[in-house]
Amino acid sequence: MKRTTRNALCNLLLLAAGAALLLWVDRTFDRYVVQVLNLIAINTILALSLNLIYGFTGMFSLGHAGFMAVGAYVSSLLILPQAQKQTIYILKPLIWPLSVLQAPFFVAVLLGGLAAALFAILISVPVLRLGGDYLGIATLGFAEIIRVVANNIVPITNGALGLKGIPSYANLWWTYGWCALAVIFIARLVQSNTGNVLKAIRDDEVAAKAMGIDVFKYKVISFTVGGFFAGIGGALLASLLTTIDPKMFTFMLTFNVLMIVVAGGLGSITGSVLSGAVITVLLEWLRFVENPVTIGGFTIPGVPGMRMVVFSLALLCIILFRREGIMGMREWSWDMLFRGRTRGGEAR
Amino acid sequence: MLSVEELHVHYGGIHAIKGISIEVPQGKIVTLIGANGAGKSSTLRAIAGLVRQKKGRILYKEEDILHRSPEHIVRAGIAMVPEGRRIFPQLSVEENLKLGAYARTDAANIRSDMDWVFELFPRLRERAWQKGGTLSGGEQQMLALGRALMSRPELIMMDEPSLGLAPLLVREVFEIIAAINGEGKTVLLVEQNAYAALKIAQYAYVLEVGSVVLEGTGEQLIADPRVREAYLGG
Amino acid sequence: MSLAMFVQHFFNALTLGSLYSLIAIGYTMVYGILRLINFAHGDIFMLGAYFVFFGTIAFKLPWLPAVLLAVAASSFAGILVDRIAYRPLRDAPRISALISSIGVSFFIQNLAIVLFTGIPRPVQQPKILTGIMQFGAVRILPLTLVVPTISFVLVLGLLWIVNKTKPGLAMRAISKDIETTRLMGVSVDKIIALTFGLGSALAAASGIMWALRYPQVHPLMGSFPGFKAFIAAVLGGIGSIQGAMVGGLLLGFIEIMIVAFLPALSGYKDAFAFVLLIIILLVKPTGLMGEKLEEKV
Amino acid sequence: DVIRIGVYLPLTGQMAFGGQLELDGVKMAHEAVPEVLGKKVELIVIDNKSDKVEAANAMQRLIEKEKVHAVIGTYGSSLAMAGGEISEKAGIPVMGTSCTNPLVTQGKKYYFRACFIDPFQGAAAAQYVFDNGSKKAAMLLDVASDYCVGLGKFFEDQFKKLGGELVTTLNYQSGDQDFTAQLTEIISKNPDVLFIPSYFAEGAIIIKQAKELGAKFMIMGGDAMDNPEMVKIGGEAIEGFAFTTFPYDPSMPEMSELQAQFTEAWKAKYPDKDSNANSALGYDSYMLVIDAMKRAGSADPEAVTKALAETKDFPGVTGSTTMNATHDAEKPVGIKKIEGGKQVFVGTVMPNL
Amino acid sequence: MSNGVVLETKNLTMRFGGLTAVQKFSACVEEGHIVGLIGPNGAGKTTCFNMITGFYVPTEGQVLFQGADITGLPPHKVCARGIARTFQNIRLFKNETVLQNVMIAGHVRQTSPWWGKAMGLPSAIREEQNLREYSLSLLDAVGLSQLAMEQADSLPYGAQRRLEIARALATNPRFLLLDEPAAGMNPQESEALMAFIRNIRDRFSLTILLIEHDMKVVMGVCEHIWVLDYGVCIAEGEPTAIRSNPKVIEAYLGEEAPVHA
Ligand SMILES: Nc1ncnc2c1ncn2[C@@H]1O[C@H](COP(=O)(O)OP(=O)(O)OP(=O)(O)O)[C@@H](O)[C@H]1O
Ligand SMILES: Nc1ncnc2c1ncn2[C@@H]1O[C@H](COP(=O)(O)OP(=O)(O)OP(=O)(O)O)[C@@H](O)[C@H]1O
Ligand SMILES: [Mg+2]
Ligand SMILES: [Mg+2]
Repeated sequence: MKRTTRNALCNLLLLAAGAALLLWVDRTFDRYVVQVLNLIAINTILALSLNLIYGFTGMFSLGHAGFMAVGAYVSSLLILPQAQKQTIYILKPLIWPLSVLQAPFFVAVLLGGLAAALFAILISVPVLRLGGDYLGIATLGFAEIIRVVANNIVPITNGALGLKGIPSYANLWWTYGWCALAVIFIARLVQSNTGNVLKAIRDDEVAAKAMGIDVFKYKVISFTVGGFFAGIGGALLASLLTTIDPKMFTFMLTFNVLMIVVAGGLGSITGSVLSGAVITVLLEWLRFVENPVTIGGFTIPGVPGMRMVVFSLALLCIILFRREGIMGMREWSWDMLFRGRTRGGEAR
Repeated sequence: MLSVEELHVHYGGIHAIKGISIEVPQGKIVTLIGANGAGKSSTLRAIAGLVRQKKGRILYKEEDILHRSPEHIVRAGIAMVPEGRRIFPQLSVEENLKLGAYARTDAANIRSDMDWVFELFPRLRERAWQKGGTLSGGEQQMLALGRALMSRPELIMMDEPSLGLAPLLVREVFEIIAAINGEGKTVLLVEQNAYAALKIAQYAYVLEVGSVVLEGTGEQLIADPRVREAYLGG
Repeated sequence: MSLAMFVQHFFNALTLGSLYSLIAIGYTMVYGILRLINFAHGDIFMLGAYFVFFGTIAFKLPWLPAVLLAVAASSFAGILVDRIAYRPLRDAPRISALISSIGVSFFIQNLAIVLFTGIPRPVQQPKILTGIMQFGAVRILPLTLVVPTISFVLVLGLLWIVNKTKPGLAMRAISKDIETTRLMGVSVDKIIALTFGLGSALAAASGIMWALRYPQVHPLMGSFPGFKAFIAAVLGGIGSIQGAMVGGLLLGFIEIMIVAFLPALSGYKDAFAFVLLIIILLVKPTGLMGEKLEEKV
Repeated sequence: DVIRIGVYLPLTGQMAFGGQLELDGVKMAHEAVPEVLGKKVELIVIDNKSDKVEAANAMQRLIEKEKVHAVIGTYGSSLAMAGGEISEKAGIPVMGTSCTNPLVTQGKKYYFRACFIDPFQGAAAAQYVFDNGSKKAAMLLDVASDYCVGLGKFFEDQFKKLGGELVTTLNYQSGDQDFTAQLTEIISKNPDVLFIPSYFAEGAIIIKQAKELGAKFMIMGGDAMDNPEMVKIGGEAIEGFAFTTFPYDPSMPEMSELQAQFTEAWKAKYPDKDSNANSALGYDSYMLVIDAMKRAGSADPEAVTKALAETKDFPGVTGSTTMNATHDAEKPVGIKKIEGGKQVFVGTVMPNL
Repeated sequence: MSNGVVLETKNLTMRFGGLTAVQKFSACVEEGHIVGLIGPNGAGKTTCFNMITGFYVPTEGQVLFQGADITGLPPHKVCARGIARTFQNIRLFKNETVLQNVMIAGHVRQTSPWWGKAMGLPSAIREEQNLREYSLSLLDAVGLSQLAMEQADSLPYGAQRRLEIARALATNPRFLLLDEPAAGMNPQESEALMAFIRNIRDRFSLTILLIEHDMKVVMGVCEHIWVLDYGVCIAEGEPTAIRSNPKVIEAYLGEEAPVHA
């Protein structure tokens, strides 16, 4: 069998197996497990989108929370029932077209992503001229501006009160559906020559220009695609949590995503997927350190806050002992499975 | 003065130096030649304490300096002119030279040594206040040499000092090396320009993929047909 | 706006701005040398303030010795952080050290919450720094004049250290090329430890001043001022000591004057700071006084 | 077997100071009544980190993993709303402690609270200052805090309704520590009262800066100012500051028997901490749940929910509680004032809505 | 070999602040020739390259390529016109394979949209397959096909130089600029390089302009040479004439013949 056919077949099988697994999980496990699984999918989408921007294209962007906010607000406003809109806007009523607009969940999420992408295009024109840390700070600035504006344009965002009672359409099917879409699209993109071009920009911008690459155009493309999926992630998160407000979208949120990306490996899709799961689960699992533990008759009382202490230590250990993250720049592939982990070959 | 015994260097999984032994006697010029990637720079870097994974012995004046830190090695009297010059572009020529003398405690003599360097390289004196980064390639090479001299080394190691220099300057650089040697300094020289290097060296080693394959005096090697064919262009 | 009001606003801005400056200088020191955005800076700031709190309240020390002790202890904490979390990553990609610093910041914050609880605590305020002085309708605190003076003196002192002393020369060299600096016989780790010691002492000093002006300490007190000061450092050109001073003052003045002249937009205050930041970066991509980064092709 | 009651509170993060106080109260109540219906009550405490995602997770975990019968919490209305969506779906009753935003229980079958709501509190504050002769008010609001803007709005509505004038409203953002620009502006407008519905840490600093700038007007705040540390932070500047709160304080001139008991018990348990309204509210929340279980005769969530909704004249430390149609405790608003460096309970107000 | 003018510079001048790096440099390069640009360090040679390829916008003067004015075009557009270059200090895409390096350069000739392959557009997939084959054939031409799947920065130095040239060729240029291609090579390697340069000129019908300090290479392959000193063109002509030009000897070559053999 030809290698490509075999891999395509394997991919299909994998998708089918994933779907079956979801069905089983959805039926068997409790809501808590499902919630964590949903978060994993969303975090993976977010990590992938940031990895595309930073890991593959080398643009240090700290504006993810901004994209997420745009996606979350746009999609939430489209799925909030009209009655709910009337009750929650207690400071000032929601302005007209928004107060009656409604869209199905899929369309709302898609529009959320598109709005974030549009925002990405708008800011990319001034910002992408900057390089290195300065780009990071400018994007961070834009994200903060979004947040401040969201706090202040009360007739649209409901200000600090945020949106409550967002219908919780986001279930495993939606989150993993979008997640699969993100993984497939971004993976195929970075494996195509377009991906090579993005990596070229990351490795050496000057040489890329000399090779006839319109660096700015490709930066905008990467930034926009990243922004789009960040918006999708934000939209899904809003529906999963059913409530959003501007305070959620601080730079801490961006750092959480950045952490996942770096822990997984900059420039590795596999890394982002793995670490999206590992970090999300780790954060949840570490709750046990805050509960009282009994070791051989002694009961150590639970200490609130201990979890984040342990988590930050774990993060430090990851970065100190595995500085390129879980995967480095490597990727998992079917060829690895079939051929063993031989270096080189056509997989690279 | 310096003797390297059975040196091995690894970079992660790559075994770059596979048991090299070389001898640098006091007051002599010793040169290492070899193709790209033969391990010449790695040898120098290992001596200077810049690589971590290494085995063997590096005896300098009876002391094993294999696991010493670079700053200790500099203080012990070994200076290095790194590959690609590596001058500090944002610092002025004078500051670059001062850094060269960083490890020294005899502040009084630094000034006079700087004058000595300026005498060796009059062009640097003209540009004492210019930023290192704005110098031309040749001037940068002079600065790198002068900087290494500022630590008053007994042994000075140079990694491809003639790389990228105009023919006129290449000759000048070799003249300076000879002059430095004339001042009593021992020189360990790595060069691509094998002919010029062998000409001024008293002793030479030929490296190939991490091992010494030939050694002898400069003249011997120039005359050696294998060297002529591989490194001197027939 | 009456003149008295304007003068009042001016002094308000001066106080806030010079506090930002003081924090920003510490940021810029470390960045200038390691190219590392040291997120733990704001947490050392917090530790400094807490040390004074414990010194004066728990150990009943007089204020001044408590402050000196706190600065020394924070300095030590900074050096420790460098030793544990940054030194092993010297030759790693820069992002690793950045993430490490975020980890350290989380760690210190949360440890502080575990140890000190999340409840804000009052701090002792020496009258000589916080007694109100009245000039006509304008009321200012001695602190308003003391902090900018301290910042200014510190800027001069640091500029002297960096530009005129031997360790300063080594610092500037490290910022460009660590390996070659080692080849010059510089004990790079000691110089970097010195930098962190200085930077952390600055952080602690600013934390203490901050706690005098806004008299409470709590485990998260460092994050917002730290964030603002970081922005200020970028405004001024990160890496540049005088730039940090200018950036801090500028940020303080923007924040106050926006509210003073456009009270209706007071909610957008932070957005203005960022808009200005972005505009400045677009015009001068390395901040007001930052050195040009140019890559020769 | 045991009855499991979950507690989700912000024990770390921005709101930790409030969550920790309430946890003290809940634990005290648990020690006082460790059993109900002949079964041991087990408390499962989860920190929601002052973060909405975490709050939802915490609630999810309490319900799914810990299989709790009922939940107590939380400080912070936005956290309560995030948790509330989960409990609503699972059908587990929740007793809110000090989440005063009206939206917390709105349209919810399973969410209750032991406190009054902000419209009520804001109106009470407006009533109080108006009755005390203030006709011109100014406000300083944290635009990034839902609690703050909400309470501010309700104050504004009632104050205007009473015939007062709002001379200016200025804003800041959570995390700000310097309010001199806003205060200078406000002082120039010469109001009779400044209303600051802030959290206590910021509030104390606002008051201090106002005094430094020479403010002469009265300053009024809300329940989030009620914290023993406030006086220590604010020092002399805070003299005369008044705020609305839950009707309990160790300094109350007349205490009910229950309140006296609670005060005593608290002194015994925490000799070096003052008892406070938030702890009292935590205490009451636990007692309300236990009471409902008793009346329902079971810990079944549906039955407890039903019993909770029927709560009437339940005597608590923060006054008697009756659940109204929207599951809010109808109780008077207490007013406290700082006098002589101490919090003094002035009395209660029932606003004319 | 036709003898039309491919590249012409008119009074090219570049100033950095007070420093004039290149002053009124005018040159005509005829099609199919291999020509050289030499001069002492800091004379402005690389700066000339940077102006021709769009990295620097000349302070004054014009660059004409195949008769069209390309002054001030951004680098990627210059490349699209058919001018490719290598760099003095090798600038490969380090984390990518040798093949990827070449394919990236071939991108400029791709016409399908950026999302084509990701979305499974058949035409895009076909085009990429073709590009891949073409890139492999290029690697074959420069003798690197064995190393196609190696990571670029793990290559030996000489191979990296050749890869840089292969990469430049993949942009399908008419005109190739080589900045010190023999730097860091030993005499034997530079010998091979000379043959290689002639070979690619014929095979891809190129015009080549090179900067080099290795006189053996310059004199060996160039048909015409310009000499810069302090930004000023002090001489031009045939190699033999240049070699004996007193100005060039004084500024650049020195009294004796070049140092090595
Ligand atoms: N930092 C490094 N990481 C991994 N491999 C390295 C590193 N530095 C050198 N190598 C490898 O070690 C071997 C020897 O390299 P070295 O730089 O010592 O060669 P060299 O003789 O100086 O060559 P050149 O003439 O190119 O300077 C080469 O195969 C090189 O790829
Ligand atoms: N971006 C720049 N900013 C300031 N000066 C520059 C810049 N680029 C080049 N220069 C200066 O212009 C002059 C010419 O530099 P160029 O790189 O063209 O020299 P070159 O002839 O290529 O020398 P070499 O043979 O050493 O490579 C030098 O003095 C250099 O410092
Ligand atoms: Mg080398
Ligand atoms: Mg050059």
